[in-house]
Amino acid sequence: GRFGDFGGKFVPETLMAPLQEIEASLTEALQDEDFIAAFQHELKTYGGRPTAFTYANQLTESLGGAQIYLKREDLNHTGAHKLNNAIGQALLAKRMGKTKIIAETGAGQHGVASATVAAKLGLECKVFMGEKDIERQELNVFRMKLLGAEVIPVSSGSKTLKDATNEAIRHWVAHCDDEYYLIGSVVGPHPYPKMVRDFQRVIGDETKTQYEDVKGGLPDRIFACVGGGSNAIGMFYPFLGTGVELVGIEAAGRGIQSPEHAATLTKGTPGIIHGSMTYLLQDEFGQITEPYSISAGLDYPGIGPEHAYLHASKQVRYESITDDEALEAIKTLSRTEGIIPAIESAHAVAQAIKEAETMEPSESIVINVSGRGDKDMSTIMKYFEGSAEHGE
Amino acid sequence: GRFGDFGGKFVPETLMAPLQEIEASLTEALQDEDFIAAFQHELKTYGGRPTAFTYANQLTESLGGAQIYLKREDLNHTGAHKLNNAIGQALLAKRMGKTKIIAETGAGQHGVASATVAAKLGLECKVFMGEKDIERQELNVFRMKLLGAEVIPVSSGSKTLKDATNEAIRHWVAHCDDEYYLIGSVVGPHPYPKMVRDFQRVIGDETKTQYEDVKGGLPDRIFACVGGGSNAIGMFYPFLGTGVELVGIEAAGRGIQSPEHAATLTKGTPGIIHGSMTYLLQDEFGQITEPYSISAGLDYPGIGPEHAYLHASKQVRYESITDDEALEAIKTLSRTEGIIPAIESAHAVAQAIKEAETMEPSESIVINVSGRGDKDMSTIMKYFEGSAEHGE
Amino acid sequence: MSTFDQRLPKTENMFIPFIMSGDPTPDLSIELAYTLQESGADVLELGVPYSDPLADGPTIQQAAARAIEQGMTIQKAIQLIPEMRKRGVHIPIVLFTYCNPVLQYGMETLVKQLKENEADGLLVPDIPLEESEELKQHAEAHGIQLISLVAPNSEERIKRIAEQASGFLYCVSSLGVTGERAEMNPNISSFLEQVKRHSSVPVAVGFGISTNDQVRLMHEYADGVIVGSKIIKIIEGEQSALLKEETKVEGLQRVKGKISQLLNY
Amino acid sequence: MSTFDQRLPKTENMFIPFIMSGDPTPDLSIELAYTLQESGADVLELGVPYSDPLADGPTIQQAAARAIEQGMTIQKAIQLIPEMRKRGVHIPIVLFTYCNPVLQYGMETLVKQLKENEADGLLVPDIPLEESEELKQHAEAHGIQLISLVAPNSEERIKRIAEQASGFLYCVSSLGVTGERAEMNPNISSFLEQVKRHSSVPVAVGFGISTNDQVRLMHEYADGVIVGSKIIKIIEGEQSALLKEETKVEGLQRVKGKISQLLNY
Repeated sequence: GRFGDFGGKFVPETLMAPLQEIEASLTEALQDEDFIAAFQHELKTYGGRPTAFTYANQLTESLGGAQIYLKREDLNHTGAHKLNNAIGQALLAKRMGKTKIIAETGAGQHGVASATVAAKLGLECKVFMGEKDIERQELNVFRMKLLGAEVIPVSSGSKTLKDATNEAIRHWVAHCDDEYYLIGSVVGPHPYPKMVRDFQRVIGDETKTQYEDVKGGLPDRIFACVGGGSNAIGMFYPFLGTGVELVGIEAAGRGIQSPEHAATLTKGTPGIIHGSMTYLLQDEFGQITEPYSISAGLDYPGIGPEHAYLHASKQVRYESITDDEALEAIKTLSRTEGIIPAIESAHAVAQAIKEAETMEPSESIVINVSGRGDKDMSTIMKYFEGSAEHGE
Repeated sequence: GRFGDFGGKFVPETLMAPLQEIEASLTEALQDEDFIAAFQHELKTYGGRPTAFTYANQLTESLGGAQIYLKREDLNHTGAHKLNNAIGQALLAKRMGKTKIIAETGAGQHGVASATVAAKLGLECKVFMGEKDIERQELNVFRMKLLGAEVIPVSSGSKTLKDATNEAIRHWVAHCDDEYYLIGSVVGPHPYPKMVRDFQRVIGDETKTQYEDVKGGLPDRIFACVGGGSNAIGMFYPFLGTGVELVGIEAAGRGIQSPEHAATLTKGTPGIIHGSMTYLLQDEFGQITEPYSISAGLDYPGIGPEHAYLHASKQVRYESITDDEALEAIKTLSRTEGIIPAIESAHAVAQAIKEAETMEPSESIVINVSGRGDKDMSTIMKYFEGSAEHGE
Repeated sequence: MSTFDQRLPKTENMFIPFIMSGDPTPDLSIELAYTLQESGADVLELGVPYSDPLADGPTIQQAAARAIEQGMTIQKAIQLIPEMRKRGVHIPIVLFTYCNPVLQYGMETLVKQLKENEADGLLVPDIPLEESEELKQHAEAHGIQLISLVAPNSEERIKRIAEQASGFLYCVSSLGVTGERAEMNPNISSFLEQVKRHSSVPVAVGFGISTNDQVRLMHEYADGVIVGSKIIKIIEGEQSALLKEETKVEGLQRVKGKISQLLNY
Repeated sequence: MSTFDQRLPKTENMFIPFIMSGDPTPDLSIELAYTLQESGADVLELGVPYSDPLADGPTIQQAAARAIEQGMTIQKAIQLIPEMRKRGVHIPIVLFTYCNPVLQYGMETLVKQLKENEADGLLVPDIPLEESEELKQHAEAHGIQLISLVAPNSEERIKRIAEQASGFLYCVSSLGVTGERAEMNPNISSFLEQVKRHSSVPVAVGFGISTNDQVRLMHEYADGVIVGSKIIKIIEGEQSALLKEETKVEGLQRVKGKISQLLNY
């Protein structure tokens, strides 16, 4: 259950049994052709996979550097890569005989994905969500309820994602016999980070095939944003060791020199969060600190342990992008390609734009557009109106 | 330029030349393999086609009648079937050497689709939108602007879709040398209804293949909602004459006995609207009346002339569904299948549910889920909160 | 010989004003018709207000909205014509209405009633040549002239349209909707010459003609000018005077004066 | 023989209360430790407040939040222990802290300082057996007892956990987090018997024990009971008295009284 020095199962004793149960069932399931077929069937007929692979001709021409391709996870049902994992885990839960799933959510995307697959597979669903996030994301809360899920407000700690995760774990400890905890990213105790990666690697596998079909060979660089890091791991994993340069982009918020960022690898230190040894944002005594990013999906104080390992072993390069840079990238991609990316994904777009300009037209890159920006429209609108007022 | 007694070109003399120019270019384009290939390439690599074909197992089991399949147009880029047509026409505009497109929009979906393809193809874009709709759809207005389009407020008449269409036509008359008018549905003067149908028939063509692959043969009935009617024609056209029972669903609003509905075929009479002979809602002197539906996409006083023809020739059966029934269907599909349909599409779902219950489990039906409900979340939320307050 | 031709005062330097029935009131429409004749009108274009006037700019759209608000209908508009005749209007009157009201009213009923009510022509801006056959037959059967429009981009259709024209031929000055234009189409003279080559009826030009200079210029190339939005604006300007019994005559005089300014070049 | 064993008053009917360092103040933590010993405590579990206490229910979470607010840290918590000793606390003291603060402080530094500050044990609820090796080595090297937890669902791991246990073995009464429970796990007796078969150290049961009846029942099956949330609540109830110098003694007396009620069955 380790990625180098990272990962593991740092959980209360009561969680060891359910984690072992999941691990055993997962191992079995991944060797069962019927399970794999069912997973692929749902991805295709329900989720809409394979997602498109788009050549960004206008963006490419305007930069005059590397050829830019977009992996279109924004076209998944419910609007982001999150669904891949939710389908996989919900199928596993059902196979394990669980009748209920629980999930944590920050901005609501994973909550919606979980509520969605629960409805589709006939499972009950409880979503833990910080009270502050419930207020900020009224529409997603309603969406989950419409899908039949129960949304449980979390009032502990900072009343945001980190605390919703804590509360989901606490609830699960008491109800692990009939409930399955569906974690939304490559975080948490083993086997979650590995499992979520295995369900998300379809992104990278498809990209490899699609790139081969369109261009032949392999791209030069691949960009993906990193909060917990599931879209990035899903994209990177099949390319590890192939020589493709992999770039993960963290949220620098108001700047990594300021206290307001979510750049876990760039500015964090090793420690334990949500049962896993990884990098996190914390004070000198190990109290976890509040991260900041304009993107609710990157606003997490930890990072998947496999990213910590890929960082330490220099297999992936990690960069960071500020709020301002990400928002500017949203405008650029919208105007040149007619694609409004999620603010999360815009971090990858911004870094890719910086690098593509300096590359040769014979080179090519892939950006993982992990989700669509529709969920972020009011944030983006407020941002640009705010900027406009300040004369930008 | 006729579908039986319907269709035609009832336009000011000044529009005859641009319409003839489009007709000639379209005929040429549709015989050009490169154009067809370019259209299909964009649908696939940009729009995300083919869209998924989902077996609604939970809905089927809960009703105990016909097997229900869903054609997932909600998974298109920008969230509805509208993109198919926008891509097709924008490619045509470019082929014709036009540098600008104009479009009308009501709720903003076609405006967003037009702004999107304009960005992708490097065309300028102006979107005409009623002042009342601009107020109601602030986020879509921002979305269009973010995509680089200019949104032009229309203050004439009822300040909604009908008037935005009038104004777009008026503008086009004066600028037809360098502007292309991208109509969003199978309405308007010839060749628009035929052209939009030709670009949307990919829905029905894919459905035919997908159904054949999954079940073999043909489904028993197909359901699609009808406002202007582009998703329905796109779905129905390849099935005409095959023996499949085709059902188009209009918006009955607060009931077809009330004055507040948009049930054009059920309650309207033949006449001319936006250059085409068709059914429309009008008073005894031929003044066009304001339609009503909770769905902004069905809230149109006319209907595509080919639907008028299919109605008159009894090739398609047209039914109507009220606001209440449509909203109930949103809840049902969300809870059983994890799919929140657009309010438009929910009209088709509601009628399909009614009929599926009375059919045999050996029969099967297809519902065209023309768009996703995300755009409608605040309307749906207000509706259910309103209902809840009244003790429903 | 049609009543149109019988009533037509002259076939050159024609002035064809447009008013909207019921704007500002039905009674004033009658008075305005007479005043326009007094000002030199050779044909009167009498508009029926429509909810969706595709060919019209904002001025005529707003006039139509006001008239609908006042309860004006196609039926009431037709019934104004005998009143105009009683008032002394002897020039040809052409009813201007969009296609949908015509269909709802019934083509045959309409032309029959037009005849009975002493109208002379009918102009439907959204029925192009290709869609006009049935209406033309009915009109001819009842001796009503169906006025055709021809536009600068009609090209090879100019000949066909011109050859079958009756009453007068309405030439659209330039692309766009009705309403004032700062500049006239620079190619207007060659367009009008081409039209005149094929037309056996007087050729009038409309859309955007609003100044004394423009009227003068158009009279050089064409047999007549149609003035719509400008007339509506002149009437709008006098509306408050027109609506009061004690200032009505004064208002009508001022309308007449402004029209004279437009025509006296 | 470890200091833990040396300081342990008895190995049956043990009472192991939990307090949160710094809640409501560091000074009161010292007084409360003494009061609990006076009330019959055999071991004191001294909590270090943590921002993300995964194993704890709302009562202890809130106590932690209050203590962090007061500026309590792991370092200051350790420094309380010599003060407690000075005040007369002679029973074993076990520091309760989550894994992340341990890592940031340094495992070796921590156990070394615990020893130097006269603590006897360390309990880290989120380091299960499989992740505990390094910490256990450091603890053993410095004579600090690393307290292990075992749960009703530990199953085949019960034996492994019990056999390597030191100090006492902490049996989690039922699944869930810390905090009061209306009903005790009905299978608790067979679980505790199984644990006792493999354990060479006293077996104490905790999580949810909050009534006199529950204490009595647990003492039948186990060597001791751990009471956390209930103690925090008792202290919370007396907080205003405790915080005033003039009523502090009274308040401590009432805490003692309430604990006696809990234990005197």
